[in-house]
Amino acid sequence: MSVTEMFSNIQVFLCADQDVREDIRKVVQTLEQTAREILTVLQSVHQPTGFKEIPNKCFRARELFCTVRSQIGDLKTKFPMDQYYRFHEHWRFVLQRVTFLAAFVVYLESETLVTREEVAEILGIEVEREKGFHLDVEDYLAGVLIMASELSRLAVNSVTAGDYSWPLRISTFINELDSGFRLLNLKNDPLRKRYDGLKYDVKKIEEVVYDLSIRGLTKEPEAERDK
Amino acid sequence: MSVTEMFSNIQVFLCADQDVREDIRKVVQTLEQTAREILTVLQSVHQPTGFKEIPNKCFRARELFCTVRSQIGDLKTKFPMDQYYRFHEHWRFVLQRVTFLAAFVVYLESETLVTREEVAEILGIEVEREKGFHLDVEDYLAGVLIMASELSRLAVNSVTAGDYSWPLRISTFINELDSGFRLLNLKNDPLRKRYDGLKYDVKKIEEVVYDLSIRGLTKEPEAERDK
Amino acid sequence: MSVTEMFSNIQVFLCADQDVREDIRKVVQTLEQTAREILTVLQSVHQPTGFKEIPNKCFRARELFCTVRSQIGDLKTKFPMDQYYRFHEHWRFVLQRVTFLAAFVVYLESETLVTREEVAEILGIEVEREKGFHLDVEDYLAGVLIMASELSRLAVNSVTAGDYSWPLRISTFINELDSGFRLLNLKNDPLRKRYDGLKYDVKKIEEVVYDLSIRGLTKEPEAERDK
Amino acid sequence: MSVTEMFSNIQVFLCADQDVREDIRKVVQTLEQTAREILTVLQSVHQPTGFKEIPNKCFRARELFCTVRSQIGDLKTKFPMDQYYRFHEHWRFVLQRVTFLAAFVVYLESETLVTREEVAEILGIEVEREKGFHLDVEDYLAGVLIMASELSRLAVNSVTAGDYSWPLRISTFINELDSGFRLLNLKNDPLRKRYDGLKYDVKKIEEVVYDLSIRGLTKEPEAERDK
Amino acid sequence: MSVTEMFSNIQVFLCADQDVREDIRKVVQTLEQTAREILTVLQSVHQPTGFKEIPNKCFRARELFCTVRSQIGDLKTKFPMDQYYRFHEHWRFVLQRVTFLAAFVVYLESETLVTREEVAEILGIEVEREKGFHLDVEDYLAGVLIMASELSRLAVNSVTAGDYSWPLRISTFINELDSGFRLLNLKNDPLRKRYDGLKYDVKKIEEVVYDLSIRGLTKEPEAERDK
Amino acid sequence: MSVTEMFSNIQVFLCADQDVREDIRKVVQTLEQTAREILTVLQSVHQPTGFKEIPNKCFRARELFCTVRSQIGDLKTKFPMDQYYRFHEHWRFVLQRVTFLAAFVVYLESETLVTREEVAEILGIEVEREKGFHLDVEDYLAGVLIMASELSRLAVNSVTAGDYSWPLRISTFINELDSGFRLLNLKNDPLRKRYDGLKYDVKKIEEVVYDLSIRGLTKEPEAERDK
Amino acid sequence: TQKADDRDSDVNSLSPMIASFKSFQLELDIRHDKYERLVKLSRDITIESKRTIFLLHRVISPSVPSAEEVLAESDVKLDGVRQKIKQIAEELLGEDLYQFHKAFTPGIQEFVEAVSFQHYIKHRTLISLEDINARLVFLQEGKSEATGPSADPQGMQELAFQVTPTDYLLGVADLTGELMRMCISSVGNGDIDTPYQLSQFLREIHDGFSYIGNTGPYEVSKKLHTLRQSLGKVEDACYTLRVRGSEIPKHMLADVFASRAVPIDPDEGVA
Amino acid sequence: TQKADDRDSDVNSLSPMIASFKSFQLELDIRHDKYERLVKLSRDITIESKRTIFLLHRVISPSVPSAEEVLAESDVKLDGVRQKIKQIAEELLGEDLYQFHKAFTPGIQEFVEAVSFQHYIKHRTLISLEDINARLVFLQEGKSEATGPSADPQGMQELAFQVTPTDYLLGVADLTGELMRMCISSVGNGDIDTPYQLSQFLREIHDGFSYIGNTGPYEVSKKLHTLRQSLGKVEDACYTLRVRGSEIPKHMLADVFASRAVPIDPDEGVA
Ligand SMILES: [Mn+2]
Ligand SMILES: [Mn+2]
Repeated sequence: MSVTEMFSNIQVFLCADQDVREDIRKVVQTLEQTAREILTVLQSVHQPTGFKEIPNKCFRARELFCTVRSQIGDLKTKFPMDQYYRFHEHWRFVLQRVTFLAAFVVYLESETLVTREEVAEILGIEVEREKGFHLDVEDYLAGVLIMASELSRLAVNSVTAGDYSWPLRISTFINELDSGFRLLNLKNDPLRKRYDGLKYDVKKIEEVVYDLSIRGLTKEPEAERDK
Repeated sequence: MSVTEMFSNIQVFLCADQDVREDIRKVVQTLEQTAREILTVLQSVHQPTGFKEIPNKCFRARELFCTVRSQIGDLKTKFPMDQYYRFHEHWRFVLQRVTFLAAFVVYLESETLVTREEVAEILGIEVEREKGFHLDVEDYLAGVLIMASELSRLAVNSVTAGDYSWPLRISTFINELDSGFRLLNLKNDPLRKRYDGLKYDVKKIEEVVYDLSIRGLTKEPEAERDK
Repeated sequence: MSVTEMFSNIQVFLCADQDVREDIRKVVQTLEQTAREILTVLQSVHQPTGFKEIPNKCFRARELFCTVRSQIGDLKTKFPMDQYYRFHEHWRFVLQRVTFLAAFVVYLESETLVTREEVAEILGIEVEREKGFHLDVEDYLAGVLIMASELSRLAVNSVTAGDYSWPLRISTFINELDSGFRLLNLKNDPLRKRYDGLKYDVKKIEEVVYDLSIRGLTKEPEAERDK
Repeated sequence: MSVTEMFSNIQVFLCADQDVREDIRKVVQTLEQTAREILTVLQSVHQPTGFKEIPNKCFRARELFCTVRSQIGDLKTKFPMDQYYRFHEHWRFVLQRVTFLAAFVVYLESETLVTREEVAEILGIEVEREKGFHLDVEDYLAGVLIMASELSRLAVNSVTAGDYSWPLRISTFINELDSGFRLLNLKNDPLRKRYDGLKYDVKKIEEVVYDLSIRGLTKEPEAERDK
Repeated sequence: MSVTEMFSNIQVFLCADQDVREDIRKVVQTLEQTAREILTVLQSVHQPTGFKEIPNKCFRARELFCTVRSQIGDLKTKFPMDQYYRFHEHWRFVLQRVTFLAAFVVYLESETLVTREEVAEILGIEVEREKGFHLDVEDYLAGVLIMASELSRLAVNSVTAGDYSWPLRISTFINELDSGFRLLNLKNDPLRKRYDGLKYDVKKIEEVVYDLSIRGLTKEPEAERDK
Repeated sequence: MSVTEMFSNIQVFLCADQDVREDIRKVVQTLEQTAREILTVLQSVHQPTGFKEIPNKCFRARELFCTVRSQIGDLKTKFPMDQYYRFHEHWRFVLQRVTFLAAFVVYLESETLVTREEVAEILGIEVEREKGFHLDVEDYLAGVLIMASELSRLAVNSVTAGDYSWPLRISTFINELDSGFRLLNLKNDPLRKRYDGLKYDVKKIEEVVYDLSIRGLTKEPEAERDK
Repeated sequence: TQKADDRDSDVNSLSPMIASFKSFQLELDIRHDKYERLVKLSRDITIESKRTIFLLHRVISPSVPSAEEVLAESDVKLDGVRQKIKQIAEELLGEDLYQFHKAFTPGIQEFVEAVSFQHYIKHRTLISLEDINARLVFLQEGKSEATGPSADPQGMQELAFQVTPTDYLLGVADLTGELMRMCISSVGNGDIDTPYQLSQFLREIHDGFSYIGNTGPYEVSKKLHTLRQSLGKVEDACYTLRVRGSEIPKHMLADVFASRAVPIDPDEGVA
Repeated sequence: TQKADDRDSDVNSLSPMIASFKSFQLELDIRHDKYERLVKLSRDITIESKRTIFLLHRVISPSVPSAEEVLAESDVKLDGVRQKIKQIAEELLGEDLYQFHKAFTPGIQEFVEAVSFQHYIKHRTLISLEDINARLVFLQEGKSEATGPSADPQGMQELAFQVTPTDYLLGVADLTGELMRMCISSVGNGDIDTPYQLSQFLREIHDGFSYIGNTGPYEVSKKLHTLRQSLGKVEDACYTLRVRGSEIPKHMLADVFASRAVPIDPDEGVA
């Protein structure tokens, strides 16, 4: 085989590779668009009037997750599954975003921590790498940490909206989450940096709970809620 | 599953991952050691007396490639093969180095461009990703470009050693290589940057040939060689 | 001695050095693990129910410090003692963490500022550099400052837990600490930056005390405590 | 001991430490001044007329090394010897500079690679850490690498000055040095970066030798030298 | 004049410059020490018992300002007076600190805003640049802003100390100050950032006043004070 | 118009903008491909046998410029013509390349400097911005400078090919070009950097002419050519 | 030969090559000079816009009458800025705006910030890009080239400057910082309504930017972090207002909001 | 009480505090305006100095007569720059130069570069800081404050601008880049003496900077690397000249140096 032939073959290969990346980029772009739409839907829970509409908003978000699933389904077809890590960087960011969104919806619905299995189900992907397009554990953790910071904002805004029960429940939840993360031996990587931010969220929420308790506001809403 | 259990499981996973990376790092270090040894063997071709010993040196290098093969063999056992790209960064650099060394040996032996298949054989790895631990085309090209720069040095030193035939042959070879690369549509990545360096190698070698021709030194060695 | 011999000797030296660092890194990792465990034990004092369990938690933490002592004991064996500062960076961070933990335990137990001597005893190390593996004064101070920020959190959470006596006592303590630090002429280094954070802790605690006093809640607990 | 007393003690300690550093800085500054003076003396070898004066210049430099010795002698008195690594950063840079200067003088005098022992002797310090103020192996290597780059400049300028024998000898020397470094497994640190620069020096000198040999200038000066 | 001479001259200039800076740094350090002492004296006003001792503390602070004056007097001798801004950065920080302290003392004494003239007098310096070592308007303003933040702390702590009249008076004062600052067109520099902080001080004080007013505590102390 | 609507409008604009850029990128890629093909055709003039084939090669290049014209024609349709500079960066690089190729062809054909008008004609674009897709003067100059560097290579290789007339003629040409460029006041931008390179091209060609003249080879070829 | 002579003698300054380079020299110098003039105009616009913003922050003083004065003064200042932008428009007449965009983009962004701040204070809404651009249509005396677009009967000619959507976005992103400052000031001045209004408005802008996400240019994404911080500060302020409001005995609420300064009966104060 | 009223009514704009802040406003605005004017002057100086440098590079064309013309033209240009510096000096009259130093340091450095380049071309030496400063003493009509220093009989007053040693150093550091360009051009133009001269001169400057080392400010140390690279390029050029010179048969040396263009006998050419 001559040098020219060899390089022609390589060019064919490189072109194919670039096409794959181009295809991935396009799907990822639509995925990002949907993620932003879900975010817009969920952002409204921070509105004074938004707390009452949480079920509606979650329902609407769940609908949009159908689109996410179909877009990820599309993404899966763009490359051989065993090259997941070759192209990982392309979708890593958006996958963390949609994980956050899924975690947020699940929290708003049931006040529980979404499991990796649940996220995978919501996104229509796998938990185990061997089975197909999956959710990397680091990406799952990153998504969960983004949610933690959103919850500290929620604690603040729920009080503004006159609902005093959220902060306490969020505080309990976030403390549990913090304990969980303390079990992990994180490297000095982006995830570690994000985790360092969790401490601020914990503190912030504790201060909200403090503000409520010193004013005797921590019991009332509970009662209100029971109605 | 409680949050604590979940995070305990994740910690087990993260530890395992860090262990794999640690193992890989260790093997890669031995591989780098061998690569440096082969380089030392081959460096002697730049010495005034080195040109006569090329066959010996290539033979010795070939022997050391056995070590390389066994070390890469060891590397393969350190992680599941379908996660090649997950850990790619760990061995990328050294793989380009040994590819360069293989390409250099083959050039010195036969004055031909090593094919990706040949490199794979010398290193005891695969060409096709599907078949196992393989040589990425970008890494192959990077290795070839490192060799091109070594050849421009060889052209210079061969003249110093009084052997005037190498520069012409190297010039032809490197021009063909350059044409080959011109067929490729490289992205704006490290490979592209390396390729930009090829122009300087081409120019340098042309200037050596020029120096020989203007002094009428281009024909002699040819004759000498025929003997 | 030939150049080759010389460099071979140097390589032996460099390898040994890298091995030492590797060994240190491993012990430090186990130490970090234990530190995180102690932290988890102590974190529970921030919980509404945690204030009653302080003695238990301190006891449990004290137990875990045995592990710390044995791990630091292990660390000491990894390098010649007079090269402490050569490898200082490797354990600096974790040493500050365990100093913080020791200081926190001592505060919870006796509401006093742990001395450098006490920390050294708890960690099984020396105060004076000449005597062996010791606690640098800057690291001691850093640990104390981390505790100060933990105390401001404690002041907040004690109120949430309905215990109104802590904030006042913490306020007095932290003011004394602040006066102490004001005696120091710190350079423009990480310690200085940390110290700047102390101002915020002081202020936060003062605000908690303010919140209690304006609501007339500052006297009760005092009485309660006397019982 | 009250908090105030404790911090007063610490302040005494911190002041003492800052005084030590201040003292070190001052001596290091005078040392840098002497180093710059030696450099100015040795720079003149690059002058067209400088090659004949090499012995004189080396003699003058040797004299100035007396000052260096006495200044380092002064430096040693400024801190307890077992805290070498605590203050290492203060003199690291200047120690590499004077090592370079010592290596350069020795090369100009005898065309040999200065050993660590010789440098230590010239600077009036120790090779072994245990014996006192010593020359760290990394600092020695850094100094040697600075010299390599100075030698590539010397090769160029010696030709301009009409002395054609230097480049060949420098080339042999630097190749040996390069082989030596190839034995080392350098970490990804400043030294590694400096070593990467050695490749350019090697190449540069080879091109000078090439320029001379293609013009048949490599034998003449040798003869001239014999006279 | 030869190039060498020219550079020697410049070197002389540069050394002299460094000496001046060194001298300045030393005096500034003593000044910082005194500033910290004055601060410690004044900090006691935040203590529950401190409000009664204000006159004493101010008296003590005034005494320490003598030291400040003599230290600044010393500082003035270290450099040519018309090059104030050449070395400005060295004392800028400490000058803002002592301005703050002077402003704080004056406020505590008379509840008025210290004028630039008064600060200059207390510090023994000039207001107008032409007349000698002076107080830059931006440094004066920065000092005033530091005081504003101290006053917001004072408002909080005075309530804790049971003195309800301070917050109202501070509020009036700080509101006028805020109106004053609003007249300024600041650049995006540290002063601007500090001024942004003033808004938070105003806000904090307003909150204290609010807390008092909803509890009907705004009248009493006023009366008490009149007695 | 609500805030949401406003942002939707802007989002529409931004998406449209990205689409335009994507379209441009694609056309530019094909243009780059053609440019590489033309380059490959013209590269052969550097070969020993290439000098005789210059007319053929130029003819072939001219043919390929048809493709360039049609591709640029395509490019023009991708964006509003009066927003040329909005997207300039996308095609700037390739436009400089094809300008270089046009200039090289024209030089090989007629040994004259292609004018901006001629380049515009060859590329099927305008000279004046008002008239449509045009050739910026800086891009024209950059293209000319790339050619200058190619000519210095040609001077070297023509000697290797035994044709001694080229270097002299190139020298005259490039000297005039240099005089032209000296008239320009450039900013510290890429063009300036490229222009700095011209000095080295001039120098290289001068060296070739020098080599020829000391060997008395400057006359012959001139004569040969006249035949 | 002719050529050989050329090489050694002076380069003929009348050669066509040299002549064309002289024209390039002229072209480049004119371009650079224009660029420089635009940079200077941009700096002027920046400074004057910043001063307008400082001026507008003075509106939030307790008294209403002075507010009108201040707004009138800000109108005058912004008119001055507009005159500078007119000068930019004149420089750009017949040019490709994007060719010199880098020269004046900082000034224009600052202008957007100032003008949108004023607009918010006046109307409590976000000014649209179209509205801003509408204010940047100038009349100028029709010179020799009176045949320009839409020349009106009196020989006056329209000259329009177009703010790019990106500059608009960047200006609005900076606006949020000023709104945050305004919010904190309002709380400090006992104004309770403004913070809630502002938090609502800022949240809308924040959601708008979130919606755009990374679709826009990099500079926009870079400002998102600061925007989020500003929103956080505003939300915190509203939270504080709400929490402390919770302590007022319900029957007193009306009183407190009506007149904060009226002291409350001490007996009822401590709830 | 008086105080309580104050708080709720309009802030009295005639209060002493407000009055003093009005004076601060004035003081700060005047300062910022001056700073801005200086920045603009500095930009003008930079551009004109850069153009002077480009102009001076045209001296190295083969013909000597044109050189004088160019030098004369550069004098005119530098005089223009000096007028701008005079304006700076006027702005700084009675001020502390260092207070506004950051505003004009880039321009002054570029001026040092241009003026020292011209000086080198004329005299082949390094202009001293004193010489530069001597050229920046201006006469101006003694205004009302005619009692200034060294007012001369005609009522003219001296106004001096002082370049700081650091600005001088930084300008000279940049000069070496221009000298390197000049060197490479000289080789290309067949001028053999200039490169050797330049390498000697550059080496002196390099040794000077080495001698200063890290004693100077950080900006100086930063430029050392580029300076070293320039020196390397110049040394390489001299090396090349020397190496190639070695190939001329000894008896031909005179001829070749006397007239490079005269073709050499082909028989002897290939040594
Ligand atoms: Mn702003
Ligand atoms: Mn320059």
